[in-house]
Amino acid sequence: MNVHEYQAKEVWKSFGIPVPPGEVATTAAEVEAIARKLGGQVVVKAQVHSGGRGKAGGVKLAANPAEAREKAEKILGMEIQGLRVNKVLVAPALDIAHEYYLGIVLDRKAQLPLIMISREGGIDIEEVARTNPAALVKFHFDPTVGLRPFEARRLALAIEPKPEVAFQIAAILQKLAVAFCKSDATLAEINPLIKTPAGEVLALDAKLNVDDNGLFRQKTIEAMRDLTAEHQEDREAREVGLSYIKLEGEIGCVVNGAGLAMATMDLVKFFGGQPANFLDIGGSSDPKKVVTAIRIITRDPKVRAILFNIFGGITRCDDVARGLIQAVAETGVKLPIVIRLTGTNEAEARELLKSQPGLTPAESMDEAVKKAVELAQA
Amino acid sequence: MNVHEYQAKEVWKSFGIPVPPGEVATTAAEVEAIARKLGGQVVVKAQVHSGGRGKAGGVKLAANPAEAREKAEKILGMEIQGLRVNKVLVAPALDIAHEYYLGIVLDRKAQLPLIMISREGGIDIEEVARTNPAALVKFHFDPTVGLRPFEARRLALAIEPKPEVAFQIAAILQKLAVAFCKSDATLAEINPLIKTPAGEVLALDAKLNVDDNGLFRQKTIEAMRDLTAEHQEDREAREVGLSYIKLEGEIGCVVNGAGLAMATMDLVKFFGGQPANFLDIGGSSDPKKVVTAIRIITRDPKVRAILFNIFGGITRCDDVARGLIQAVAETGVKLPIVIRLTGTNEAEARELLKSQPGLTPAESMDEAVKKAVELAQA
Amino acid sequence: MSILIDQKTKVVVQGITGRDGSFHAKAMKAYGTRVVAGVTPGKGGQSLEGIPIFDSMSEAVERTGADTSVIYVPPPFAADAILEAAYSGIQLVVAVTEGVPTLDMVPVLRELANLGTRLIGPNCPGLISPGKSKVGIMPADIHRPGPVGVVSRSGTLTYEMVYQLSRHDIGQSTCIGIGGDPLIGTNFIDALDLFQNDPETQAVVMIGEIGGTAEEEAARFIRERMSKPVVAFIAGQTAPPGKRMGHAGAIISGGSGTAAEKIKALEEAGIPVARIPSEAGPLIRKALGL
Amino acid sequence: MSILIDQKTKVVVQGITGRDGSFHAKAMKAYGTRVVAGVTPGKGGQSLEGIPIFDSMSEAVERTGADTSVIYVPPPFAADAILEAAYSGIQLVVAVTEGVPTLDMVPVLRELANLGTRLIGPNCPGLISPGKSKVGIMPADIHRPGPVGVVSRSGTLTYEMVYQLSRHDIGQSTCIGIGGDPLIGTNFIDALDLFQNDPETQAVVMIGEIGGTAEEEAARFIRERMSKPVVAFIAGQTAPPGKRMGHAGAIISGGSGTAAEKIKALEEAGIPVARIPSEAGPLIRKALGL
Repeated sequence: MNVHEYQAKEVWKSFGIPVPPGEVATTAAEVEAIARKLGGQVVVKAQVHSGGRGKAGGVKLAANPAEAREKAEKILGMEIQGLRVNKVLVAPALDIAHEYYLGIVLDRKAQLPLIMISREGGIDIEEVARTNPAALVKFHFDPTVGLRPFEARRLALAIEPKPEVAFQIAAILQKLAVAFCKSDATLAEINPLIKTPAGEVLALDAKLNVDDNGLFRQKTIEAMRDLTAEHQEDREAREVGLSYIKLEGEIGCVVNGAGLAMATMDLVKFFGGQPANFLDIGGSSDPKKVVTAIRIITRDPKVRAILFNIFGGITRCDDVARGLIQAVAETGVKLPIVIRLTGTNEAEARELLKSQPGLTPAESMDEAVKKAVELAQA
Repeated sequence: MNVHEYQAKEVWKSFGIPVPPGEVATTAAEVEAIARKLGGQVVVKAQVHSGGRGKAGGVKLAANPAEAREKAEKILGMEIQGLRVNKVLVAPALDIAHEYYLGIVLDRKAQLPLIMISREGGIDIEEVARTNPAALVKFHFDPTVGLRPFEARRLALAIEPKPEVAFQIAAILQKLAVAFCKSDATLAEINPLIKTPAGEVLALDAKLNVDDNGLFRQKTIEAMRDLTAEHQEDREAREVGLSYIKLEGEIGCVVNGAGLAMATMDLVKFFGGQPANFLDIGGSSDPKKVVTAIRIITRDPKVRAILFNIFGGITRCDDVARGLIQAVAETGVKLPIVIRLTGTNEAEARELLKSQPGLTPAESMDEAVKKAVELAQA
Repeated sequence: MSILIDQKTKVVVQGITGRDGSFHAKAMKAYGTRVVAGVTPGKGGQSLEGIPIFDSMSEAVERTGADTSVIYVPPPFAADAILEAAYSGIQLVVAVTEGVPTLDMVPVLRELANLGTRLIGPNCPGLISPGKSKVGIMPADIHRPGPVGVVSRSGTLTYEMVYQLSRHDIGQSTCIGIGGDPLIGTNFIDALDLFQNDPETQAVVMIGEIGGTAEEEAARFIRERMSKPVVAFIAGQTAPPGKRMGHAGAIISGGSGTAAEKIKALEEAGIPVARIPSEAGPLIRKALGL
Repeated sequence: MSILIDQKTKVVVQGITGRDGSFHAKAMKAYGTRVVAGVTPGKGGQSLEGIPIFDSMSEAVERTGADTSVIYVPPPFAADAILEAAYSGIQLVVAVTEGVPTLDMVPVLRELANLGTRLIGPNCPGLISPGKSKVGIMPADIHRPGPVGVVSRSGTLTYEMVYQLSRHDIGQSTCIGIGGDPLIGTNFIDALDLFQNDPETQAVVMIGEIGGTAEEEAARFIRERMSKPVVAFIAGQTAPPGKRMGHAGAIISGGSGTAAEKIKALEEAGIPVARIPSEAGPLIRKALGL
């Protein structure tokens, strides 16, 4: 799960990481009022779950409250990578003496969190990693013991020679490590971490991705979920426990299991079609999932055919068949449906679907995909 | 540092360990009011830093508020092991179906906290350890990872076969382990932990000793210090950083270092005297410590002579000499003083003390102790 | 022979009284797996179709001599269940549970390494040595005994691949689903190494997917250390970058971990890669010289 | 020869700019100890009487080749300083700091064991190999080079015992104060083992005190494993039970750890126990056959 910059900054604050003041707004009038309260130059920042906000024109400087309002009018409602901007963060424009990068990600190979910090911040850190790898300092830490003070100091001194500044960075890095672990994060990033001309260090930005598997114990973060920042389909899918990702093709896919779902998409393309989506109904066979899946897929006007590829294991084929019958009845879907069901309770499923009109059965995955491509192109 | 039972129960509560209701009182009238509020039978328990409260008559059952008042009048003001009872805890008298023992201490040898639990609680656990060692279940845990749920369950099942009761004990044991670590405890004990006839488990008693070295980060516990529960000398000594323990002899000892202080006491006894105290002025040589030491020692009417045994290392002999001169001036002490100073700045100290009347110098520890014993018996 | 489990393997089911645990305990027993015990704290003394249930793993292991456990407990309790199994002396722990918090696995994996306990998963279908023993949730009837080892990050895609093999009369020595989570106990290389050292296994099918660099590392291992032929398949060629594809593990992070890169690494190591699942059977037949 | 430190030992002083650190850095240097570096975070680039100061231990070790550190940092930071020394490659860490929270030492001791780093202390006077090197806070001039090893839980009592030895013309190979805290890095047995294996050491004086069972364990070790004579002294014969005598370690808990028990265990192991400090010199002379 992603949270917005302003929400991640609340998390930073709760762990003692210094952040600049600032308030979030949903209208230009609110932005003007906040800018007046803050005084001086402000920055208006789009709050949207997407990178590249700056390049897309979603971050603007304003010299006064009136200009802040003007800029906010442009940013609010704009689309960045397909996502509408509904909120902006208004914060004082700070003088910056230097920009650093602090980040923590999970390293699958080392099976530990990996700290990455750099003296070069405020820019794309992957660019730094490519062009100047020596500028990126890396360190694994053990969440059970945390990042130790001496380790944090040593890391900070590697990117900032002045001790009085480095030890501020060290303290922030230790807190960021705690925040990462206590928030079940998969990514915690401050880019840039800035030094002001007065030598004060603070987090000008905040990025926090949280492990969905940890959300059951992250009530505060779970409550930050911004339903307006999600596509409707994403929300519906999440609510019934589907994994769904919209794509640009014409064949709607309903599959059980992420690997099989991806392999099905690949096979659609192999046989000359384009998948309209990734969709994994998961391990249980609640008919509601199938109904929701059909509803989401049929909402996409590009879809010309629907392909079921179910390999029953935990999932029982007859449950999927029942869901399909119910979905057809409820949604009145008229699209051609190709259905391949194998595995647990396969025979019962066939029996159920025998009398259902408009279905094209298939024996194998190859056959099913080929038929779906044909039907979509008919 | 010790805290009272009612304070330790507050600590338990803050870590989620269930404790019975109850309130603390300093007068019999308050006790009556609390007993009325609680209703039914109550127990009135002396709050004093000493074991064996029950045997000493410091814990009494009362059938009604009037009887609670009566019992409180007897307990408040009584002395248990030389300590006056100023406070009592008033709590409902609960029906008890079973009494268990839970304790955690630091095991020096294993260098880990040691959990000790027993199905036999409510009695002296050292007695259980002697007479029925099999009834005592022991387990070391690592504070970095804490006591794991499966470990807690296994331990609890070893003293209680019924899972629904054992898992309550397991949860309490896990919380007690957290409380031990987060409180810098050296001992955390629930004796008895009780099961009510309804099958509910809760901590009927609470004992918590905290590592003095950890108090700088235990502000809540430090604030629980009960100055009225300490002897005046103990408080004065603690405030200037002396280690002081009153004994029954006639020779007051002022020594630097705990080992040397004990060896000095032993030598006093070896040469036929009795030490009046253990006193370690510690490593620094603040003259105020020496002044306080003399003040505390001369308050004891049994003292007939004072013995200084200082081996200068970090402690500088001239500083001790200055403190001694100041102490004599301020307290007007008339007792004979034997002084042995060796080590850092010894010559300067001799020079300073040359003109001080009433001092008996000694070259060695043996000589100093012998002279002190002679003077005390003169 | 087979790897990790066979007809002598004695299995304890952790979370045996839950919906999945009881269903699969029965299914495993029906397949012939020696399910000797179940554990659900608080349900000790009960039994499930003759399988005795205990309150703790230590009791279950002491009483039955179980050497392998399979875990169906809910995600918040899975890490503790894995450690309970390891500290009770279990040699092989199979964690089926999906949704275990990633950071819970960090200390678990380190402790298991210290204890010398092997973990499969979490978030995996388990493993099966056809005709001998099944420890997991896969549909048993698609499997045939034979000479091909199968190792995979996926669940149902593994079934599909096994189905393709069995259709081509290619039986399996052991099929392992290692799980799709970012942090897992047994990786491709561990499984490949076991297959390389198993006399019965003559070839291996490896099924990867986008995300991470496990397949690239496996490619290097196969080239440098394996004499047996390996055929690979990689799912997610059409996956757009940066999207989460159901498995926490299937994230393409910053240009690395794409299917194209993985296929390139495998082919450069001389490993045939099936373009589509139905190509795997013929490729394996060829590798086996059939 | 001597144990643990000699004229080649290169010492870094952690907390060198503090009151105690700077005083004792100078004193050690004056004694002839090779004090090659100091560390105080934030004071890197400065120097103290020619001793260069660094911001971190890793920098100090890399630049000077120090192999031993002595710690004077305040108690809240002592555990971190010990680990910093260990992870920077230091072989011997001497923690003088008094007042380190006991539970801070639990993970430190385990990690040091994993790293193979030896710790003396905390809450100890350090150690001295007379005429060669002093790493600690003891008054140097009471020591004489010679054949007797000294190991003690106390500070000033050790000075008194050394003073008694030197008065009897008995020099010392190395004197170690292991510290009086409940959890310490090097115990009596560790030190006795080192003395047993040191060719220069011909006899050992062991100075114990009430609390714990370290002396009893040492008695068993001496009987079973040592060929060299040992003379002991135990402080606290007049201490009342249950009272804290200055050291956190000196608590008599429930009837065990009394001076009488310790003396009994030592005498039963054939170890002469000095009744008073001034008896130690004659007993050692006798043990050495002088």
